[in-house]
Amino acid sequence: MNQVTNLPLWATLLIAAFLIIGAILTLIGSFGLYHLRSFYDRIHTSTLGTSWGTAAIVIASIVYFSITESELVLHPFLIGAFIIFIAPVALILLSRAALYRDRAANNPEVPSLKLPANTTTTQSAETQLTADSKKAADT
Amino acid sequence: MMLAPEHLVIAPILLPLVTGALQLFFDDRGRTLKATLSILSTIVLLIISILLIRFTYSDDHTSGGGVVVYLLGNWPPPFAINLVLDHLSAMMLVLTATLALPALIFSLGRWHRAGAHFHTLFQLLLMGLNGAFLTGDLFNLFVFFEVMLAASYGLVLHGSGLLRVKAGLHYIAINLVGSLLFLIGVALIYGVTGTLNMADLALKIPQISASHATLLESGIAILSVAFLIKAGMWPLSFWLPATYAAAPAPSAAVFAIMSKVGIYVLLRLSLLFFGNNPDFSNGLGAQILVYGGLATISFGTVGVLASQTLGRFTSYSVLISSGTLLTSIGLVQTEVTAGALFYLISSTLAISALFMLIELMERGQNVAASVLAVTMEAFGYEDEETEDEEIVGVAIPRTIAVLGTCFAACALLLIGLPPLSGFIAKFVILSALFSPDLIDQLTAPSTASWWFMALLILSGLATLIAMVRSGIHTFWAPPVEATLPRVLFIEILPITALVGATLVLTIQAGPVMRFMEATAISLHAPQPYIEGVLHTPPTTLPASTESTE
Amino acid sequence: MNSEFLLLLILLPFTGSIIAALLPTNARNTEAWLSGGIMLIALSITIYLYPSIAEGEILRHEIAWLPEHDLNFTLRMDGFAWMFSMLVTGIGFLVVLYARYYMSPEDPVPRFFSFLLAFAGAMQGIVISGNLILLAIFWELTSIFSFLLIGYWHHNAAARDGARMSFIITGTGGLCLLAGLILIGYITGSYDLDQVLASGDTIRDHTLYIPVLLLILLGALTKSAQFPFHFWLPNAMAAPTPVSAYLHSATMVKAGVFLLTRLWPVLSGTNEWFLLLGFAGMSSLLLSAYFAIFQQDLKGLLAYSTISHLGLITTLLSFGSPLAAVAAIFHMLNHATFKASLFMAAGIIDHEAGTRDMRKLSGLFSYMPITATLAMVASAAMAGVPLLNGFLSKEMFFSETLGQHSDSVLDSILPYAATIAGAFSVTYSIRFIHTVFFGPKPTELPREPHEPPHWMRRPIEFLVLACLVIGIIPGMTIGPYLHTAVTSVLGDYTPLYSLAVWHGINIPLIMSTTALTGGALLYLILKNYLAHSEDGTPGVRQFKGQRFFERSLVVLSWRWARWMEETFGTQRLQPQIFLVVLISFIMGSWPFLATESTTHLALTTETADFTFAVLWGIGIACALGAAYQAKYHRLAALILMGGAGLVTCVTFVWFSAPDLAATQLLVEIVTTVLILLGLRWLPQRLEQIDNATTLIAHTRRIRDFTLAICCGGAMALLAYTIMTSDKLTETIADFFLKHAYPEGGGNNVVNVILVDFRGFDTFGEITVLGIVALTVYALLRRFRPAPDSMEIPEQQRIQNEFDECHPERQVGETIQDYLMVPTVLMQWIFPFIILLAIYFFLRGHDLPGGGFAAGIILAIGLLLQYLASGTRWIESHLRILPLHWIRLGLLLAALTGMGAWLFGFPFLTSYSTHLEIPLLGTIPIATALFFDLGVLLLVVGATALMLVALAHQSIRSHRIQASESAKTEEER
Amino acid sequence: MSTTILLGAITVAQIILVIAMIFATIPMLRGPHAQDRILGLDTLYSNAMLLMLVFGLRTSNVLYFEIALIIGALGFVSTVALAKFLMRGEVIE
Amino acid sequence: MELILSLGIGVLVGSGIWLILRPRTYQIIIGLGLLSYAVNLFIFGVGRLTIGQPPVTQANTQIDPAAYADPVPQALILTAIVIGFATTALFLVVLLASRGLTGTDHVDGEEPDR
Amino acid sequence: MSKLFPYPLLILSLVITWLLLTSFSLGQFLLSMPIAFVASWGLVALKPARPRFRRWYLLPKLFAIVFYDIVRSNIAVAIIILHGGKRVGRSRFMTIPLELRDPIGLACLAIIITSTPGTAWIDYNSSHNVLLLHIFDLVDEAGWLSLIKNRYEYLLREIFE
Repeated sequence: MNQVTNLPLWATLLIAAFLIIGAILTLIGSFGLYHLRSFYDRIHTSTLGTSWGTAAIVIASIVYFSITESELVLHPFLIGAFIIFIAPVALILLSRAALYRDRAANNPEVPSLKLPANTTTTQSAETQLTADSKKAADT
Repeated sequence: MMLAPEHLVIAPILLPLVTGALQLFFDDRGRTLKATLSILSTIVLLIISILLIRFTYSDDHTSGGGVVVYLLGNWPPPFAINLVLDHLSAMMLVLTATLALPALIFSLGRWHRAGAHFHTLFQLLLMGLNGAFLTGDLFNLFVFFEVMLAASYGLVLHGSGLLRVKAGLHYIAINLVGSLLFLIGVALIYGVTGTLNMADLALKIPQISASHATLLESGIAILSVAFLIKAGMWPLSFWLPATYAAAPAPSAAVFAIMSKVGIYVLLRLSLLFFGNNPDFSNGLGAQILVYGGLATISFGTVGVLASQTLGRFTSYSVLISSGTLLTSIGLVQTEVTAGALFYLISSTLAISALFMLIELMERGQNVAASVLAVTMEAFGYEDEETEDEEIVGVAIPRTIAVLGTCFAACALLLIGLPPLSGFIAKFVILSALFSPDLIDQLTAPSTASWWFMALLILSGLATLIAMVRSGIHTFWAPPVEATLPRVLFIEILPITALVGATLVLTIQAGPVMRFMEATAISLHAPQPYIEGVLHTPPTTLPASTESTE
Repeated sequence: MNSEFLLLLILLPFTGSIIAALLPTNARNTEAWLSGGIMLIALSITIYLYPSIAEGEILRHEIAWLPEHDLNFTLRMDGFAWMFSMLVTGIGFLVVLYARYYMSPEDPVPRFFSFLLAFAGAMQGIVISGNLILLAIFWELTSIFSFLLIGYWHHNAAARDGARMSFIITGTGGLCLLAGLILIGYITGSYDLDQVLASGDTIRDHTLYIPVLLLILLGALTKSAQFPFHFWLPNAMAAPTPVSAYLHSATMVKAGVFLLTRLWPVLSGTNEWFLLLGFAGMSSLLLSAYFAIFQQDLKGLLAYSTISHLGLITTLLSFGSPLAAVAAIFHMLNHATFKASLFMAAGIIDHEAGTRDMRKLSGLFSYMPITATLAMVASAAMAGVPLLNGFLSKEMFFSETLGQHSDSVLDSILPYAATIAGAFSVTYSIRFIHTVFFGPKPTELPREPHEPPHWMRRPIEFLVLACLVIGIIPGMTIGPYLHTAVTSVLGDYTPLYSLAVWHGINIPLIMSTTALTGGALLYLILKNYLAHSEDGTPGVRQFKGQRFFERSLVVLSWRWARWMEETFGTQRLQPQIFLVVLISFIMGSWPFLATESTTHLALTTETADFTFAVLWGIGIACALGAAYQAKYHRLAALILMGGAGLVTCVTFVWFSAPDLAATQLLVEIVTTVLILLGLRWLPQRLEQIDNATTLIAHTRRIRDFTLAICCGGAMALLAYTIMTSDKLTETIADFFLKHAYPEGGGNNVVNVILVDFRGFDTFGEITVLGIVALTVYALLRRFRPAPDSMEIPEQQRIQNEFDECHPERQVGETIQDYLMVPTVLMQWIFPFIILLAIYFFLRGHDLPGGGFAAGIILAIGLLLQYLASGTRWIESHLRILPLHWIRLGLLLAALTGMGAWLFGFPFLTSYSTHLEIPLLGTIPIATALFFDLGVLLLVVGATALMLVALAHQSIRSHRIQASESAKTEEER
Repeated sequence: MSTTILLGAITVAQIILVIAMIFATIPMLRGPHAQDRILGLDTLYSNAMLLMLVFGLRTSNVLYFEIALIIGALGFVSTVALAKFLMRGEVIE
Repeated sequence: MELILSLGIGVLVGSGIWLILRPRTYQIIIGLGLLSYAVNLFIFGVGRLTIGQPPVTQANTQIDPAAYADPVPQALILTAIVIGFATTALFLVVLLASRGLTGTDHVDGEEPDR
Repeated sequence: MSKLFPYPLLILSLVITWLLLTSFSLGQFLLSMPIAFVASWGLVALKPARPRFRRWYLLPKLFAIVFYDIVRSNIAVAIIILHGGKRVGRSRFMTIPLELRDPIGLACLAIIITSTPGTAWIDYNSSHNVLLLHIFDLVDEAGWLSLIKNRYEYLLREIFE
């Protein structure tokens, strides 16, 4: 099971540090997910893992494999790049959907739609139509 | 191409596949072309199957005594997959092609227009069936089961409609569970033997260590549940009547052989794995087959009587046929097996013909009427037309006459009345059960044999009652003109062809039975099969062959 | 030489039958000529064969059919068979002649004559078959053709019912007979008649004698319409009269007694034989004679009288004495002659007067004196009046009843019963004659009766003449022939008997006289009652055999069957799955329970890794959560299933299966999207509404829960046992590992297995995928959503309304805003996903990846675009033809495999090499790569086809909805 | 020495990550809303990806990266589909 | 390790079987999904568990089969996964069709009598 | 040329990606060209708007800023969570009017905002060009406004418009 080969100490420390940092950031993020009450707060926490959590571990593996394979292994970098570019897509879509649902459920936490123009109709259609939509909550 | 005839072994799998794939190149407007392609391919398939059955007759092809082995990928056995052609598989191939061609021709009447990709699905079903019959590898068998099942799902649902979808849902659900069981079984067997090749398994199973033996038994037990579901053993068979009855006629006609695939595998594997084990015939496995089979016959009998529509009736006949075969397998006697094989062919042909026939019959009348016919009788509404004292017969239109004759033929086949092969089949099984040779051994026929005989006769009786009931209501109940269905020649032709095939089977009963007996003997003594598979060398490069000579 | 004529005897009628069936409908004369000719030829052949038969020779003709099972086409004719053969052909000829005039010109006679000839052939077959199984075959054939003949006028409900009943009863009997004959074969070791006849003692002493006897009697008694199976015969009278005259006097019903006589040497002589047969025969004799008196239908009377006379024969056979057997054989002959003529006479009356109801008929003598005279002679024969043939055999019967047969009640009442039955037969005979021909002129006849065409009368004349001649000078006429028949049955036991008319005054004569006077007196008493009474026997009129039969058939074959089907079967899915699971559970765990050796469950915790344990804690939680949520929170269940899948995937990585992990993950993504696509069409499920918990539902849940736990536990145990059991030293995997690179040309053994070693599996697997895609496509083309999910989803409605409320916004802008940024990103990711797919594809042979993974990646890339931009937009920009991919993939895979043929190798033999390409270095090239490309193409096509077909439903249903709402507005 | 440190760090990182996964699972199970569950799944995916990266370090095997890569590049697809389902009631319009 | 995995398989099987015995088509499809995970893991377990030894060989080296995980079950699972995916998709579509035609998502196509 | 390779930058990044995936060798480079070309088809077929990089030299600056901000907010958010997240009323929504209209620019902004813990892109209203954000720790609304407007939007507008 122990296939970890010998490395120079500095590298070991560097790798270990990055690993632990990444893991801890991820843990904090996930803990927040569990701990925080509001969905919109949770969104922020999950980003911890996908930003620096990932970055730290990716760096750790780059360093590790670059030394063990004795060539620059940038392979894991791609993972980071993908995550950076892609994580927003999911989050943006999800948070907007959550916003819609909260509005539909008349959740006071979220801002109702305020549009600068025609304030007369801002008796928001989304909130207006919520009476019958409650059942759609949480499919 | 020095190995050209050898490659014929894989043709029953590849030919339908290529045909099916080619048909995808034409859209619905090219239906005529698709149909032509299908027919041609199926005819070629039939010819190839017949050639293959001749292969197994002549022994000069291989050393294995009529066993032809095809090493896929040219890897030495038993590591990779190989196809094995022996008496039994060749016979099943011929049967498949024999059923497929009429069903296909029948479908040209109208069914192939009922939905998309009928021909492709049909060809791929053939591929699945042929593959399941030919393969010599347990996991590959799973794959071909799935090919066959997937295509059958498509064909059951062909034409859509409430009834089909409802039945199809159950069918798929049960078979998905069955597939999972199959996988568990195969995994266990691989886990304790380290091989998947059937012939190799036959060698490895007797040598298995004691700690692994229970696991192996468990694996085989779970595996056989999967096959029993397909074979339709009671109480795993409730999906079958609904599905077969709901399937479009040409699909149902080919499905007649699908339940036989389960039977085929049980027959092949039980004898291959335990054929050399004298305790097998008294073992639990054989007992389950015997009594399960008897229960299946009984249930089929009950169902045959209770059916309101001919479709369900025919589907229950499938169960009777399955039950008969299961019991015969479970009895583990060469003679009975031979009889059962004859019965298999005869009943499959009859059921297939009947599935197509009832579609034509029900086309003339609305289905509600035939349901009513039975219920009317049940609730004692007498026909109030006894005033009809005119002593002049009614001329029967030719269509009705032909349909009626075919129906009568199917009835005779299923009931087991002479002169058609259904009678011979039942007689052969019974006479093997009560073989005069047994007297010398001073062994009385077993209880199971008595039950088997009683149930065979009872099931025939039930079929008789049910078929006479519906036959009379369809063909004799007045007025004939009103129920005259529109039937095309190409729809009657396949039915008559199948009935004709049973006639041939009857007249040629002697030679056919000799083939069946040879098959049964080779099944019960699988040594040539095993050696044939394991000792087939891979093909070497033509150049290097020369150098070695 | 002569033996080949036997074959002709069988073949002629059947050939004739086929020819007759093919003749045109109106060819009445041709048909008659054909049938008559055939009967005549057969008759001549039979006559021609007599000399050799008379010498005691037994003609045999054998054609091998199924020699292994001792079933051969053996024909055998001895004296008894010859006698019956004469009956079959002779009376057959007369019936054809009669039928020519009887059948109306409008009748479709080809069918009639065809069936009649076929029946004659089958009957002939019974008579001369020399193999028991062959006999059974012809036996059933007679049942079949008699069914068709009785049902000839099938527009008539009575004919249908009668035909059905006779078929069901005789068919059943036939099946029993077959079983009995097979048992005889089992006992004697042969089905050959000669051999069987030679082993009478073996059979009688065998333990299986009783079952054999019962089965054979069932066959014979049903066929001969003996009590308690007699009731089908009166109902069979719905048949045309020629049929009745042939089948129900001379042939079909005689088959039963024929068989009993045939097997008499081997079966008779035991107490069981006497009791069973004697009871059946006596009851038939007595009861049917009594019933016959009260019939109002001419043919009904004759039918019951037939049963009664056959009962007489059966009783005679039951005695087991050779003399009785002689009498039986003699009576068979006599009955055939007078009964056939009587049936024909009844047919003439029916034909001419238009009715067979004896209440309407009377005084016909003046209209048809010749027919009346003939009928009178025939019925006198039936009544047993001296100087007619009936008297002779009846006299023999009476004398036989006096003998001692066995020590039983039956034995002692026999003579009395016989006398009473004789009296009854006199009564109904007188009634037949008196009612029909004498008395006042008829008033309510449908037409004016007169003599029939004289050729129609000829058969009767001939038969009546026979009655007279035999009755007056039996010894000179029938004597030698009867003797031939009798000796062939009895052989050495042939007794001395005399066929004289006058034996002096003895007890039988007294019995005869008593019967004659008693019968006449009885008629006088009953005459007035009978003239107006209802049809049927008083007292048991309500109790109709037919009704009873129908009722019991309905109850047995319908009510009970339905009940059993419902009890032992089910149409619902849940019990089916329950049974499947339960049975697999039992079968799978049985070996463990059956063996004593408890599997070692050494709980080794030391290797348990904390991380892994926690991981599976998560997996278990997800699985349980999914199970819990699947009913009311579908989305939650789906998400949780994703969680379980992820854990599975990590497990694969953990235990060195990167390929599996990748595939599992990709498949899971696609599955999730697929299910989501489907979720839209499922109905709302609300916890509060259908959370009804009845007691049954509760029990069922507990039951299911128990089974689930049991199975889970069993699987866990099974898994643990096999994972911890000793690793095998030698598996096929070793070969794969060793040869993957040197011969398969790839380092990733899993992939080499998939595309090379076991490429055939993959081949099948992609076929499955293709098939499923096609099916999905075909099914969805016809898809119609349920009404309540047809509308556009609520979310879209709300969002669109919001857009409508705001003049500065256009409808659909919300979704545009929503998707704007993601769309940009997803579009730009697309090329990278393609790149990734290519990467995974190319490296598959050496490293984890391969065609399947690449295909799914590509499909996911496409899916993303659909997600981002919507179906319509994408399909206007990107024309993907999934079907094209599927067919190309299938063909490419197949062609790659077939490529090996060119080099003389089997299908799928791969070739791999390492190409030296300048600058690029060595590149491994394997033909398997092309195969894998086929896989890729198919996977992309199939996955895309399924996803797209499902996605299209939204558009379609909107369209359907739009068109429907437009329609409703138009209607307004 | 360095091996021990590294191994220790890897083990610790694995344990931490798997605990993070637990925290991600709880919202999946608990909800209360669908969006919370989806977010939990998304987080679980990225945590699992990191776990695999670390696992790659532990076994010193590059092969496992591809799995991480697939999760990284395509794992979001289910989240996207689920989110769109919430927002629009159907996944592909 | 083996114990944990077996427990996991057991729970997956239990949940799956519970679900496929339920009356709603959706429950069945989720149940089948869970069951196929379980079966795949089971097949996997049959090859015995090995850590860090993926069956990817090094070119041109002497190969010791014991140093690699058993590749056969892996290949079998890959096939099984694909087939499982295909049939699940089909089942899904059929259940949708059934739902569309019958109006209910009950497995028998009709609501049971209450 | 531009018809065949409408997105040169894409090709370039595809090639780089390929090399990262495999190895930096001449052979792989040669191989990567056709592969990148094939892959870029996917985008070509979709015909998205071509990005116009007007001042691409500002990109590194943007990267640096974002990198720095991510690190900073990572720490900030982590601390808040570890403190138990008790900041009543400090996690709020805020609207930001935008001037940036280029989709790709907006996408970049979205990436930046979302990747940074503490800020989340919730909604964008195209008819008013208003952005709805959710800020985890909103103490100084004006500060956040200027952060987004001046730090990111300004740079992005410089680059893309």
